[in-house]
Amino acid sequence: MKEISLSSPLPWQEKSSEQKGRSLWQDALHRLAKDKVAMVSFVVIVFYLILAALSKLGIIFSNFDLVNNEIAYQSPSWEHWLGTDLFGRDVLARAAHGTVTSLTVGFAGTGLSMVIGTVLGALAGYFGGKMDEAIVWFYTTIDTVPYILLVIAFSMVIGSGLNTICLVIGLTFWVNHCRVMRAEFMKHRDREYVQSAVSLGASHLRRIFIHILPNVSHLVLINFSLGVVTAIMSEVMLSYLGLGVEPGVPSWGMMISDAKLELSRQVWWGLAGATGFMFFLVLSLILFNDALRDALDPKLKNK
Amino acid sequence: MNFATFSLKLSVQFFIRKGKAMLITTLSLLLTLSMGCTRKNKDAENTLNIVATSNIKTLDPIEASDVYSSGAVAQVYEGLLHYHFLKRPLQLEPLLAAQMPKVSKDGLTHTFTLRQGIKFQDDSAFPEGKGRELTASDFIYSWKRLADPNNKSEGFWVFDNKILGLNEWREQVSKGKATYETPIEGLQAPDRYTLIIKLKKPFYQLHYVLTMSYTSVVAKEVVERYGKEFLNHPVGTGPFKFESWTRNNQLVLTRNKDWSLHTYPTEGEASDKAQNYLEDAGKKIPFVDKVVIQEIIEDQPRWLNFMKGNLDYTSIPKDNFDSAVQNGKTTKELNDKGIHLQINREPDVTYTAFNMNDPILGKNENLRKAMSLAYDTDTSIKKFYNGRAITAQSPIPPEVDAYDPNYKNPYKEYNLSKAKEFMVKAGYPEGKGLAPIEFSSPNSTTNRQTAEFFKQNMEKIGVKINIVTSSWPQFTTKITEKKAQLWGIAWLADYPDAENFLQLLYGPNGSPGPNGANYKNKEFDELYEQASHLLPGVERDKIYQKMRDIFTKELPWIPGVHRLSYSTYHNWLKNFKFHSVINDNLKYFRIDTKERGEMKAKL
Amino acid sequence: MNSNPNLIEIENLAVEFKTDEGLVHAAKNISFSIPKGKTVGLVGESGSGKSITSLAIMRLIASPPGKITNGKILFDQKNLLTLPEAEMRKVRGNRISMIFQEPMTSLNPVFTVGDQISETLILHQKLSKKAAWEKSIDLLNQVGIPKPAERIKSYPHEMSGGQRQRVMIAMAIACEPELLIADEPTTALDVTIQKQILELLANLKEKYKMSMLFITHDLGVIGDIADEVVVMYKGNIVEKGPATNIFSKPQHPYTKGLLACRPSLDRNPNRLPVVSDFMSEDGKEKPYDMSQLKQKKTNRVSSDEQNPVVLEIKNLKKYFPLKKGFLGGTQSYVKAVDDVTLKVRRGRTLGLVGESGCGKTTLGRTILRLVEPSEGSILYNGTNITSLDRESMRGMRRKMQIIFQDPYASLNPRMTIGAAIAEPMYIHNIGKNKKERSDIAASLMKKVGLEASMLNRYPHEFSGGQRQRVCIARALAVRPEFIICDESVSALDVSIQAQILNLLFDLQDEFNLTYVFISHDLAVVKFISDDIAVMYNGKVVEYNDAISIYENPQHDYTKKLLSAIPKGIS
Amino acid sequence: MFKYIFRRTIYMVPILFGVTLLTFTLFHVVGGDPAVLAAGKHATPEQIELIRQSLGLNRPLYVQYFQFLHQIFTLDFGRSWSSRQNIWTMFTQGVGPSLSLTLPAFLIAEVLTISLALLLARWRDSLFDRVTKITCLAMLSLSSLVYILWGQYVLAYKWDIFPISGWDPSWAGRWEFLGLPIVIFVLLSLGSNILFFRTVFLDEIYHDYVRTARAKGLNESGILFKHVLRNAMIPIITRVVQEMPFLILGSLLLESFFGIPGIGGLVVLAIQNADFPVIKAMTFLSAVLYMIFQLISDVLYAVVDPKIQLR
Repeated sequence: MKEISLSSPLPWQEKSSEQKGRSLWQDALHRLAKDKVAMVSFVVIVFYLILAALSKLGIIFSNFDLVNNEIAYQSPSWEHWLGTDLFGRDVLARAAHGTVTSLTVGFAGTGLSMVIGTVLGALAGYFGGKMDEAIVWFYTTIDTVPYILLVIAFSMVIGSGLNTICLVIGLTFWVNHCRVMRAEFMKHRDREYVQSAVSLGASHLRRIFIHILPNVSHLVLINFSLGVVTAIMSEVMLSYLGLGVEPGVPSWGMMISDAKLELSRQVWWGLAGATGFMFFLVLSLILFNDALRDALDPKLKNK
Repeated sequence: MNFATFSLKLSVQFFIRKGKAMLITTLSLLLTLSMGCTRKNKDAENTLNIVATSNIKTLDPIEASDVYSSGAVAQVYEGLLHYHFLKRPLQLEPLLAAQMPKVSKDGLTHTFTLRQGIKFQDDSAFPEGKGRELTASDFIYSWKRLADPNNKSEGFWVFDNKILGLNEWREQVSKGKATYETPIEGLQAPDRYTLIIKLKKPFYQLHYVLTMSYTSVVAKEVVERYGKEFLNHPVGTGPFKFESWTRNNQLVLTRNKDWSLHTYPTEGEASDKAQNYLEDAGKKIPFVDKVVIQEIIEDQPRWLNFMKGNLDYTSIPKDNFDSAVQNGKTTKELNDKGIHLQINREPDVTYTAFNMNDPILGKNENLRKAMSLAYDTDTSIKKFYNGRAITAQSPIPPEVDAYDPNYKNPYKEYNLSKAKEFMVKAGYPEGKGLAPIEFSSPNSTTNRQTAEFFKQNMEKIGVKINIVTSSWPQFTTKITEKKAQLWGIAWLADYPDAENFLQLLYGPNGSPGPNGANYKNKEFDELYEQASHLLPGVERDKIYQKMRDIFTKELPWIPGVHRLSYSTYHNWLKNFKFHSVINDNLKYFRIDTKERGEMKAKL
Repeated sequence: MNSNPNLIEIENLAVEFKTDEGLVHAAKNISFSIPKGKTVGLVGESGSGKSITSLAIMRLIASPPGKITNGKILFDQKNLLTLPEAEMRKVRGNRISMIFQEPMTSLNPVFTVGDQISETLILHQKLSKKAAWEKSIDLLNQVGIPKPAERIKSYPHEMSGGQRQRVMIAMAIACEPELLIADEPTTALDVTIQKQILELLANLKEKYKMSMLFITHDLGVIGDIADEVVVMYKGNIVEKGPATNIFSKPQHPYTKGLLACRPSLDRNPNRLPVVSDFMSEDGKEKPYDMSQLKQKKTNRVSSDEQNPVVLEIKNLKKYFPLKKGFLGGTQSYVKAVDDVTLKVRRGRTLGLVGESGCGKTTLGRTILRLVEPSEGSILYNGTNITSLDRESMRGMRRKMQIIFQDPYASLNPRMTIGAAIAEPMYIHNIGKNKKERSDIAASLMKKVGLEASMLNRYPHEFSGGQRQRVCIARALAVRPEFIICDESVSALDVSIQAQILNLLFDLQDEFNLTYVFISHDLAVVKFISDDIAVMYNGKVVEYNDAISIYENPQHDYTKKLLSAIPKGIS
Repeated sequence: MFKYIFRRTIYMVPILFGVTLLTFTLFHVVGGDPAVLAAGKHATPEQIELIRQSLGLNRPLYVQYFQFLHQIFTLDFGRSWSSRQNIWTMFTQGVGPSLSLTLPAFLIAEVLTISLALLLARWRDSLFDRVTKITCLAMLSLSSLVYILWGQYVLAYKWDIFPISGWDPSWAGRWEFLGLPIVIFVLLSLGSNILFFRTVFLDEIYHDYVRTARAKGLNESGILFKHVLRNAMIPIITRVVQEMPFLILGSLLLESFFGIPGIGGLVVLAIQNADFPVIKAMTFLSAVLYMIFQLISDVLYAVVDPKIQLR
């Protein structure tokens, strides 16, 4: 006897409205739209995206690279809300431009890791057997090496710079997602809807991509939004270890790393700017991720 | 139920589940933590507390290639010669040698007479644990060690191609055809106390080399006793004995009670008397019973520890400079704490090197000059050195013979219009047609910022720079492998002689040698060889100045700055006179322990 | 002594739930009472609010989202709804206790059953640990756990489903409560176990002079155990009264429909009445004459010409490796299907019946090669499908379809119904283009009693019964000859079950379909099948035509199964 | 159980093989010429060649790989390129200081965060819960540098509660210096730990057995401590064990700021000096430790969850 959710139409009174169907995604969106925290964080994220886009296009904060050595390390003023840095550049503008770097690292790096993790996880979980063993061996090996060492080793070998950071994050952060995907594919492979597809004669590719993937894609989304946070934080760590973006490219990691020296001369605004920008982005991403999980994950939904 | 009782209950339950052992550990830990505030009073001890700002790597003289390793080695081991503690410019003095060596007319044979009765420090490697007497053959053994290819010493360059037969011996050893017993023509010990060095060609700098840690004397018994672990068991003839070393933390040395090689100097520079450097004249040294060298890499803990009086002296971290020094004097805060400032000129030079093999940079001297003219040195000095540097006009730094404070390099000025003219001459008006140039830099914060500053300067004349950062070893490897196009680097004197800087441009020293720019100029090279036959003096200085002019004409580097060292020290530290080339200075320092005790309580 | 004959009186109870779709009134204006020493059966289908009502008594409704908005629950002259939480805790597990549907998840998996039983005793009766332990052993003995002194140290997962429920009962009666609430306590259990548990509950009730609130969807069970019955429907009580009255003279049309739509062992109708036959959409009564039901043609004759053997299973075996040996070698097996030989004729239905774990589901899946058989052959129209390659097997799949137990699980939740029905046509090249396939899908929807306009909707927007209709439509899309119904109606409410069974019947007639109908419910199997195979431990223990099996069971196990069916309605 | 441990140990072999392959590939095949790195500033081609020979870099890759395997089996990882110190000695000497910082700090942090997380789960969705959650997130996004610099400047320098930095090799003396780094370590781990454990407890709290426990008349805290905590042990153990190898690696930043001669400092130095043999050895050793801890966690799973049997 399955408990049928109270909100569904009562069994003998079958709803026969003409409305167009609403997919689970739309349902989730609907739920998200009702969640005030989620909406606020979403607005903040969108704000950051717009900020990044406008900065990148040079529409706002185009003065980020304007050097004026006369006004190096000025404390916050009306002219420079967050003061200036070593080269007299506007810290606010640089922090805003740091958004571009962080989002690039976050999205590109995590995107890559999602692709690797999903593909390998799908193959391992769906096919099982030797394929599974090989992939599990591979990711266990990667996982066994502490990831700090792995990231450092990769960066030392590939070099530094924005593209490298994206690549390094992509190549090292996929393991957890892969593990989740493998477990999900394993679970879904034996689900009745997939068995139905088998009995209907669907091919392997069809089962993987048309049937199972859309049903686990919410996890990709959830892991993605969490991965973006990790990636942004990793950029900071890599910058600190001297493996960050190219000098001159505005980045929060570099600003925070420079703060180590700047704080000694009471220059706190560089750190404050970068940390503030990062805090609100990370906070919104995590809160949004939370809401996303609640909205998307049917397991938690019933609660 | 309120939070407090709830959480208490929760923790207790958790402990019960986790086992009582954990409860006990944690409780005892909390207890110890809370008692952590009670400090032991070590201030009364006659201990010198100093700091190493990067790690001490090794205590083997032939491995000690970095400042702090050689600094530590120099307290335990000694060489034939050393520098006078007080006199400036630096003056050589005999240390283990009884007097300065006799040099033959052709400059090829140097005869040293050792002091008699010098003993190695006591160690179980010696019979009955008693240090034996030092003999001339110990030097021959020590230098063979330096040359032994199996030891892979970075310091071999000091003798490379200089001592008769040493390179050949090295060659033979690598083939397994020679041993330490095999005699070398250039290194002879006719009796216990006489050491004769024969050179291939005149090499005046030999005497400077003999002050360096690489050439200090070790005992064969100790090396053989400890084998590969010798680097952790230093036993020398010096004023301090090794006590303990916690790597990445601290090295502790204690006074060698048997040491009595010499006393505190009785004369010095003219101003020394007034500055109380001669108060201890003729007194027995070393003054301190113990030296603790703390390895503190990060600036903040180092500076805070100094401010608290846990360190007797330190250099001022770049970013604490403003709070420590204003208008060339210590700030009131520091004055109140009894902290003094000492400014020294460093025999060093920073420079931006061009890869002379590069098809663009190497072949276009006008482009190099344009770039030099576009570099705003004054601003860089303000920004990166807090004004603690002077503009370098040439590779020759202050504190060495041929340095001419009045020399003005016509391309070493910040003149954008002139720079742009040179860009036109170079064939790249406004930088048109010039591909971006790769600037290599180590990845530490300051290096990165310097590179950024360089880039910003070059943009003003249309030269585009791509900065590539990497770890220090990868950076140097890139230079060694001639893969770098343009890079910023510095050179600190091994010894106070212009030769040590001009060799950086000597053709045969090209990569992987120290001439990373791979500069080659026949005339320059000939002058270099010519100068090496000469003793210091007007004639040699003239040759060096000629070389300097060739440098200026072709400009294989953009010379940067010569740095000044700003050291701060507490009032209780006496006889603190600093020079970066002098390593064996700790024995002269004296602590007024009473004053320290009183002052520290206030800090 | 209180003279009130009722132990507990519920007055005007109302419970609301906040959901995404808005406020749901899960229980409205519920009033009934439980007399001392009596059993009240609370019956209703899913969504009727029966569980909510029982949780409200214990004040266990999760809030948010739930909220008790109105009413009183008088117990010992106190209103439980206004009792301070600390007081309420003294009632829970002590004076009123509760057992739940899923004994596995309801027991804490990481504590021994002894720990969990004695916890209640220590809590409420302040017994010492040792005394509580002793008493727990005694309780386990009372609920019929063999060797209680040993079993008390077991963990829940080490016990069978029935034993776990016994443990739950032991826990519930530990403090000799005045009221025991049993929320669907036997639904998750096999029919033979169900019988034992019901007997146990009845005995304990007598022994401890408890009152009992028994919640179930199964009218048959209620008939066996309850003194009084309360029927709930859409959050309301539609009828209440003594059990005998409710069964013999139901008043409300819903009750009537509910009673009628249950397949019974004694009758042989060719279709089942459904609730809507008795009650119109607005809740009004419709006249319905039970006698208009025609009797099913008994013993439909199967001739080799009209009904040739389509499927022949010979010595089929499926072994699952149980335990891996030290270096990966398999040491022992579970014999899920053990040497089964069966025949199925065209246009006829073979019923496969047995309790959980008997191998019936594995057998069904092995026939379609969703599970590869270990040994034996499956001949479909003479072709041995166990040896077909992937391509030929895919062609074969067009002819053979399966309908699973859980319609929600067997529909891809991210696909519209239209896409789901069109997919098999796309795979098997039925219909020229999208348009044509969607036309076919629309006609199939009508065929299974749904509207074509629903094609754009997603599975979660349908009710359970509708989803099962969609599954049937999807299976029909490839125009199969042969369908395996794997517990296809087990997850459905009884009123919906009747509709789906009728639908399956109609479709069989229309398309001359062959069914293998797998179920644990003997009444359902008897209703739909021509032949029946009874499975036990992977083996077919009895195989005969439906009537003979019921009228004259041969094997002991079959007899046991038949006798365990609740006789409530008869 | 011993059979199980033995079998698991056997299963480690292919993983270890993978780890050696990975580290070897990274550092030998793509990692640049170590001989040039080792030669120093006055190098000559002849010297570089000598070094190359003595490091065995002229031999075929597979020979070098077997050499590497040989090193691993004999626990002789050779000597550091930059300091010529014995790597195994460096490791064994560094473990103690690292652990004496991280282990107590870790235990305190776990106890503290698990307690706090249970409190949050108890009062879920209350103001207390929300404020703590946001605070945790804020702590999470603050750079660890801020904690260190602030702690050192304010707590040590200004307020004199702790020494600024330093180390005493003796067991009695070191705690004085460990106080501040431990406090900072705990602060650093609060944010993510609390959020994680809170999720774990909230996941458990909706299970049927919790309803049963309520129906028994247990109070909320009893349910949390006894029933929920025990069931949540599996994810807790998983996380705790996953963090264990990092305890041995120490905290890179804390060690270098507080002058604790642990392994973290070694690793940072090795990175700065491109000291490949050290990084290689640390990578391998931490991988081994990770696997050992995995095994321990599996055994612990069986202790807390009777459903898991070690076969």
